[in-house]
Amino acid sequence: MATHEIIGHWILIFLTISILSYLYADNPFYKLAEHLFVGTSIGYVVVVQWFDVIKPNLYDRLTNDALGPARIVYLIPLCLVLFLFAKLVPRFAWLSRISVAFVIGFYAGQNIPAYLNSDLVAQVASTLAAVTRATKPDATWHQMLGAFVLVVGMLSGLVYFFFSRRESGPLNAVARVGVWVLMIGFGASFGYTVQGRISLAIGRALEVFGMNRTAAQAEQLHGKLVAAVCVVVIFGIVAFLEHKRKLREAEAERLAAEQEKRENESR
Amino acid sequence: MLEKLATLDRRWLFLVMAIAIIVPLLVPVSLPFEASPPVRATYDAVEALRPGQTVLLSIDYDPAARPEVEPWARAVLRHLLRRRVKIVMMTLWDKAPPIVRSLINEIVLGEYNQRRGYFAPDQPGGRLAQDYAPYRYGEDYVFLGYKDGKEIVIAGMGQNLRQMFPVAEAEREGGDKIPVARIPVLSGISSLRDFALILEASAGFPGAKEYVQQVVTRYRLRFAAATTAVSVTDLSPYYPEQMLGLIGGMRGSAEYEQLVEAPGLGTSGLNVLTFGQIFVILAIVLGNVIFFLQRRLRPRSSPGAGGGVG
Amino acid sequence: MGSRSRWLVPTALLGLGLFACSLPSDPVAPATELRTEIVRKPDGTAIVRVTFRKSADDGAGREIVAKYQLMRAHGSDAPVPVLSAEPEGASPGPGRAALDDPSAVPGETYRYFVVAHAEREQSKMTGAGGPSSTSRPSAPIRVPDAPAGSPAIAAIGAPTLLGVSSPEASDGRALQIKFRIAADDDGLVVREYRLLRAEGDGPFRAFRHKDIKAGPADGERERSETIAVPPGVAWRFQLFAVPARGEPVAAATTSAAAAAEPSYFNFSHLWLFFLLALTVALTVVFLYIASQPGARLFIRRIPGVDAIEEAVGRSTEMGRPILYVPGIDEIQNIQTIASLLILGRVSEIVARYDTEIRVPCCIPLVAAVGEEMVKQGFYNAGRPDSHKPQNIQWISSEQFAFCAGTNGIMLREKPATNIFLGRFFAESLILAETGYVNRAIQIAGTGEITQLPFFIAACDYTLIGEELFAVSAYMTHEPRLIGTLKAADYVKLVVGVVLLVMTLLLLPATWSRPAVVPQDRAHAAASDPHCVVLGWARRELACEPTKAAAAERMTAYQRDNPPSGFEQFVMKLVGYLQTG
Amino acid sequence: MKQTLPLVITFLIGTLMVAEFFVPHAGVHELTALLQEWGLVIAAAAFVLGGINVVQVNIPKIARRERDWGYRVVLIGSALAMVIAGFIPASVFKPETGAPLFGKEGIVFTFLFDYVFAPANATMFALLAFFIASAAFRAFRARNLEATLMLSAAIVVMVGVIPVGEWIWSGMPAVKQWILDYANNAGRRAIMVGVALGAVATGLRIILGLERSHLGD
Repeated sequence: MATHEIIGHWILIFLTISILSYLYADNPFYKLAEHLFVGTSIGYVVVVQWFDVIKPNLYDRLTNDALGPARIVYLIPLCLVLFLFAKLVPRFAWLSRISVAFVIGFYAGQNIPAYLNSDLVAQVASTLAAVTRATKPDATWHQMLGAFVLVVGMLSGLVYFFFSRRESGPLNAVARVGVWVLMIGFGASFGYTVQGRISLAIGRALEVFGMNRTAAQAEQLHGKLVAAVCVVVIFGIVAFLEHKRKLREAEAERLAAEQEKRENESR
Repeated sequence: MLEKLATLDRRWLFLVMAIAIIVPLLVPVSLPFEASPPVRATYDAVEALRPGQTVLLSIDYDPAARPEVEPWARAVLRHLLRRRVKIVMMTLWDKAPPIVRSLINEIVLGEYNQRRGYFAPDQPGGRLAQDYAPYRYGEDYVFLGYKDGKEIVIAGMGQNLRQMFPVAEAEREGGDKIPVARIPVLSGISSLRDFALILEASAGFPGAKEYVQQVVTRYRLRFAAATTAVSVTDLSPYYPEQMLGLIGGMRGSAEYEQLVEAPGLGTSGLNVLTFGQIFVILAIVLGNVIFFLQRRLRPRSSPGAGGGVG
Repeated sequence: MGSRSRWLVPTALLGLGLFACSLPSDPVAPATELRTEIVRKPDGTAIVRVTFRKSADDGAGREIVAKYQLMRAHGSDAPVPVLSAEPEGASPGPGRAALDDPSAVPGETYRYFVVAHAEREQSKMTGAGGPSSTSRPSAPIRVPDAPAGSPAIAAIGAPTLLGVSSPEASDGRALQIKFRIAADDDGLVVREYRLLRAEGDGPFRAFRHKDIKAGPADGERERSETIAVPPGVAWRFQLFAVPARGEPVAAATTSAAAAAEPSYFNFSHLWLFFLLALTVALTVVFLYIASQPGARLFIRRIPGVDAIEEAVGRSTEMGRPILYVPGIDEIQNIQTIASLLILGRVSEIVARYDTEIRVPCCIPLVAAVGEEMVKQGFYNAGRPDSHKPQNIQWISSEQFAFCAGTNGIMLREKPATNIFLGRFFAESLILAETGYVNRAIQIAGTGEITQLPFFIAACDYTLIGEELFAVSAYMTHEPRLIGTLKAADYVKLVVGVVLLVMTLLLLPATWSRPAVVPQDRAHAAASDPHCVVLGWARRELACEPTKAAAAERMTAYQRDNPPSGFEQFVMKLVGYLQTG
Repeated sequence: MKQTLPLVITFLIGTLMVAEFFVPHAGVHELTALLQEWGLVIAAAAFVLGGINVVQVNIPKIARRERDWGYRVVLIGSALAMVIAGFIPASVFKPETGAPLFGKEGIVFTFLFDYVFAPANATMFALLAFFIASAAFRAFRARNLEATLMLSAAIVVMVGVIPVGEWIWSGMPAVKQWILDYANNAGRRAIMVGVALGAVATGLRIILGLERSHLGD
């Protein structure tokens, strides 16, 4: 492995532990890592956006002679972009509304049939499909129960969202059932999420220890050792700083209390 | 005592969690498990492919989601190579290209073409395709690269793939891009409809859900995806009507690894996962025990956050 | 300023027109220098190999050759190629290439042609596949006789071309060819079907089209295939059945000329169209009701929204800012748009209380629009001077970098109220936990179902799904906006009633039927390669793990108990809705 | 004019996009595809505004030596390093063998990405493993029926996912799957239908110009 890769891996370990130190308390290591992270991410997206979007879709097209006079059409997005920038100049700031109107109108329109199709019609159809499946001769009892729960749950859930329902009334009781169904769904969702989140932490541990590399590489990296050193140093310093901060706060509190006492006495 | 437990400093929980993850990782144990129907269905769909058919493998995750979906991406790539199908790779995530390149380098060029590891023919489990020949860039596989535009790209590919990807990444990093019209793998492929199967490793947006919404339903595509565990509940309404298979998180990846008999990071991670998950269950149980004890002592207190639905 | 808008539209149209006209239409240069040779395979059979120099345009100029196709003419004097000998091949690029014809019949004489199919990169306005060009023929070559004892090659029957028309919901670049497969086609004797096409009265030529597989489809011998063609020209077609080995057989008649006609409405979306029309109609009705003097439209309370004003008040008292996160998605997501609309209302309240609002954004365009919204909110509240543009901040468009930055704001500026509305992903819990530890009042809302449990766990109020979209209208109390909410409400009612009625009508069938052996059908259905394209009934049958027995059982059952008319209707509808 | 033009544009483009779904005619698709590209270009160009915003927010704070100004220097510095490394053409310093120093695929850019950005990103994400434990401990308490249902479903799914679940009772994964397929889907679909209608209502409000605060009322 190249030297820069090994050093890079150590930086990686340092940053990983620095961010994890946030679990203990906000501290200078975390702040450093946070700002480095935000900074590099900004740099990264700017470079990517230029090379992957603006350059091929606008710049290259406007400067590509092979396209001939057809290029003129790309002056329109250029105008829209310039309009957007006009917001920096108060006198022409209103021009940016044209670009905003274009973008919002475009996506608002596009979303309407897309959502209706996949989130409304297809979902109702899937529920009906489950019901038809449950009416088949070879349907199992859990499929039938499932279809029942599906229909009742979906209907009561819809009632929960029904904005025209009064606070008290029979519909409210149905809406309550709807909330139960939603809650079971959320619970299931949470239960599944736990797995995913823990996997992420495992992934970090694997990378820090060099366990996702070949044995030879892992040996060169000394991941476990470096990680242990980082943990001791970073958490040691953070604990020390926290301790000092607590002392300071206690002191400030004491002073404030004394002051208050003195004020009360003088009164 | 109870008061103290009820307002337990959450950092103790963090510490136990860290221990629950690190210790089983360093002292491995393994527990048996079975593949679930949606994972098996995906495996079967790949198994049913005929050599020479073309498959789209969309790698839509970033380094952060690697532990969850990458084990599957590796396993299915090996499986595809073994089936000797043509592979078209692409991504909708700007941070994925380095990942795809490393997948290609390690598995296609490193393992398959060199007949190493999983594909070593002289090993007992060696699983080389019957009509073995090295995979060639452009002819047997291609990486189209990254395209910005999220679900719009997906919708566009449903109509015209080539318009969305006029050029593909070159074989070597930094090389000139190749016009897709000159890539033999893509002959006969003009839109998503022309793929025998569409597979996706998806870690969020844009991902499997957008595929289903934009194109799968519309064009009745054969589509299966591996997603992060979080997205499973989001996607399970689509299985099996719209999606023919669904691999959920590290567990699903581990199951797939088991099916293709290539245990990797998914399998080893799953064991660790078990301990972490048991801890979370214990945390919930502990929280409730404290809650009930407290309520018995002081019936009207209500500790913790008020999770009201509004 | 008026003049600007006057030339904007004509310029756009002119631009589009020029764009369309400037596309090239010449075919590519043909392949040259065809040479043929006989190659003997180990089993003694002979194949013909044709080598040629690739098109001069290949790998150079604006035209790109996508494919080369080998064609052959029977005998030594046929002027035009009859049919492709083999599917297309040869990797594009300059140089020489070779194509094999393994189906050449022993003892016959052929002449070969190579067709170069163009594919343009920049083509936006033409259909799939550019114009192709055919090479000059090779010298005649005789295929050696087969070794003694080889099986004879059986002739196959001819297919029948039934008609050509534009398919349903066509984009104007496709024709549907209806045909009946050859009488003896069982999917093995015939390898595939191929088409030649002629422009108007011109000669028939090869063109690129997708493979038309042999054999009956879904048990039907009458089939149809949709083929992409360039628009604006009338085409005639000739259909061939290509045997596994031997001579292709043409259909007795060629088709009449037909041009691809675009459809102007996709009838498979008719239901959706009705639903949308219903929504629009209801919206109009409620807008009318709302416009009546003294109109009062009732909607239920949404506590999370009522809490916003209270929370702003509390922040003001504590002298700490309000944090508003409009989700992390791009502006194209409707949740982001909804959140930005709410941001306008919230900043109005903030301006009235004369406190400060911090808006970290993940997407620059969202930040740009968000700034407009806040500015407008302050303006509406009559305090345009209090607006500080730098409070609307773009952090980073990377999810977790944004999360880290926003976390930093929460940790160090300690806002007393956090409002998270819009589309959130995994960062939801990090944000909400940090806010919880800071003891801020937290109001969250998203349509992202996976994130809702975390918001519920860590926030004081959570708006679920549709409630998010109602906020902006709810906050204004403006009858017109409430009217649109009402319209959506009644569509919901219709959807619910439809679902309920359909289910109730399906129920009797369940009770009257005996249970048969259960199977893990979900798995079986998904594992069969054909399942996705078949209707539900076929799928269930075709995919049983123990296919033969289960299928037999089900066939027998269905023969004895045919589904009622209503059931059939529902099944059809479901299949249709799921795929439409 | 300043108000009407944006409204007209919103209406026309919005209607076109709705129509695009119902009209299969290729011309409509081409037009919308073109508009789509423009939308992407606008969104990308907004990154320039974003960059200006970052400078506007941070530089004055650094100049005034506000609290934590040093970290802001780090932020601006690392962003600049990344941008400069990415924009210098690869040809500027290209060794005989191996990757170039600069450019998007250069050593500097990939180093910063691989060893600073990527690990920080993944670790930030991994914090969730810890937060989820504290959220579970604190919020998943059987306070009322709703909360009890939520926590029971969560526990069943969690147990069903891990191999131990199968070991306790072989039917556990099936129960988990049933909850996911039916109980979970019922709520989910109700939300999805609601969201769809909310999206349609919001979309209509915008297209019809009822909601126009984004255009300056």
